[in-house]
Amino acid sequence: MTNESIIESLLFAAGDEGLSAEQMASVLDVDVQTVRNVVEQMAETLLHDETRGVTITKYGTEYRMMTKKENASFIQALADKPSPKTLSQAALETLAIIAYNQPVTRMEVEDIRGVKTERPIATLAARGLIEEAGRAEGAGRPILYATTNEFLDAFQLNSLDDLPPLSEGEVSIQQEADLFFGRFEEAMDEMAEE
Amino acid sequence: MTNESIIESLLFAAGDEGLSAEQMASVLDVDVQTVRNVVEQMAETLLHDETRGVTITKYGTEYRMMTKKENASFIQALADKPSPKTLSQAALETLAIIAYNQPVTRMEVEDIRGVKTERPIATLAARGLIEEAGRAEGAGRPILYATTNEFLDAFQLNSLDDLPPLSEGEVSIQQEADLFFGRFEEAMDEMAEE
Amino acid sequence: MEYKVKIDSFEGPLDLLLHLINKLEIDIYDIPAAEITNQYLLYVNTMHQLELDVASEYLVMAATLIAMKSRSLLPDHSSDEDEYLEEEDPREELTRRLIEYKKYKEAAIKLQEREEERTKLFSRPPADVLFAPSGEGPLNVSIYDMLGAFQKMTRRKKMAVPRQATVRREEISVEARMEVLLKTLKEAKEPVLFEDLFQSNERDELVASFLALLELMKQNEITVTQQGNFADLYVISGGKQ
Repeated sequence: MTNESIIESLLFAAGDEGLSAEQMASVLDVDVQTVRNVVEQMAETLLHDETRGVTITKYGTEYRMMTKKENASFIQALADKPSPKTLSQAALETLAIIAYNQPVTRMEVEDIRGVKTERPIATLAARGLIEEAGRAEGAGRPILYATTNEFLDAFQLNSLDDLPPLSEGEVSIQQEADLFFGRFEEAMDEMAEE
Repeated sequence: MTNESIIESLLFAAGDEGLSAEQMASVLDVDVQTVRNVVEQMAETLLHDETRGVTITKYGTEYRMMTKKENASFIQALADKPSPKTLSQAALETLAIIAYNQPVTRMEVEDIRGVKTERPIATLAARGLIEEAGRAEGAGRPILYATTNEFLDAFQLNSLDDLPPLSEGEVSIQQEADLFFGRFEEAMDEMAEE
Repeated sequence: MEYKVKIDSFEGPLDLLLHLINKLEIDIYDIPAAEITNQYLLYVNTMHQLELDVASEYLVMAATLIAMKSRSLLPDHSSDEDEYLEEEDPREELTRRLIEYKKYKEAAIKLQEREEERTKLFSRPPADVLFAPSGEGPLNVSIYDMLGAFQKMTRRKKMAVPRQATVRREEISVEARMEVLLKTLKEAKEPVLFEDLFQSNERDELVASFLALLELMKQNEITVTQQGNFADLYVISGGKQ
């Protein structure tokens, strides 16, 4: 694949946080100046290509991929349409993080999701699924969020203990099993010889 | 701006939530078939353009922008966490039986596997790959399980119709062969008579 | 206790039987009752001897196999057709179950391939502005929707920010890099270009190498020379005279 292709993949997957030329250079195995040149060239091309809907802009040291501002009205129009699902994925993700980590601050949720989370939190609060649960220690004393009884109701849970565990640690059991597999067959062969 | 440009903006903004052709059509103010045609054309072009790093894939009714699989190693190299654990053999077997027979009870799954299946079912539910889908008739009214949209996503399926066909085992091949030889002999006989 | 998990690597008695059928290279449609029963019992006995926790399913199957074997040793009553038709041949029943199970075992392998392919695709989080409140009406979501959304999120990648690299550098010890670098420089008879000492792309290794060079300079083990401003740096083993 070309450097352009890889850079597009990286910037796309990086989300709103963007990536520095140094970060991209480290995985592309080219020098930083080359990355800068390619990215600036890509940004230039994107700007003038009428069939493209994204641009690359630089904030501080980070390059970010964003939608073209000419298309903002269409995204707004999409935002104004109610989601066909009763809760959007953004809201469900946010809810999952709060449910499994409560009480938790918005910053912590955003850290896990890697994206701004004001709106999903407002949505969830408006629906009565989450509520403020005091304030965290430390700078700014940010609001802590927790799920409500309505949350338990909506998801048909008796209590938070009913939340299914998120990880089962299957891989390590599998590995242990594989490790033992060899020994077991050896023992079998020895017995068969007797 | 062109439809391509706007669609790229919309799909970019939607991220892994994805968008249906209907959602895009309502924003673009064109009919759904036009959107489908443009999106499929874009997907085709992206696939073959070596300078591009993203593709458009479809799962269920949603189109979604994703990075190209050829670039996976570069993204992994920059990412701060390993990919989520893949499923154990037990979980995959259980999932296969549920996927091809849904809705299905745990008993039916255990009948086929010949082994207890509580744990794999719990794992699959915790991963959001299966869900309860009502209860079966009859004694004890056992829970029925079915696969979810997340299942389609996790295994890159447009719909359940996309599941790779189950091999019918050697039985049917044998039967087909018998059928073929039967016909073959008939044809031979006919030819001999002429 | 550790052995308990071993049984998990056979997904039950049917899986074990399929394994034996493969190993013995026998025909699934014409299972030799005596041989397969002996092999199977050997496994189950070994499990016992190794103090494995043999699940009851294995014992049920053992009983079935023993019944099958003893039947095969009995005189052939097939001339008495009425009686013969009354009970199903346990071998046929077993074959049927094995074929049915094998079908899904193969499907599981195909699913696994798809699952692996999927891990190579990444997307980005949906923009904050999208998918705002969906209005009134009862909430029609389940815990599975939430778990599904959570899984989607775990598949996304968060790119490592540079500052995390400095935390990780401890994984590659500076001491180890010092040894390697000193050896390289001693073996090279002439000065080595500074850049050539940084072969890795791993950020933590680069950092470790750099710290190692600084430490070696401090200990007067190596000397770094430069002809003028912005000229190339050369490194040579041995301290300053």
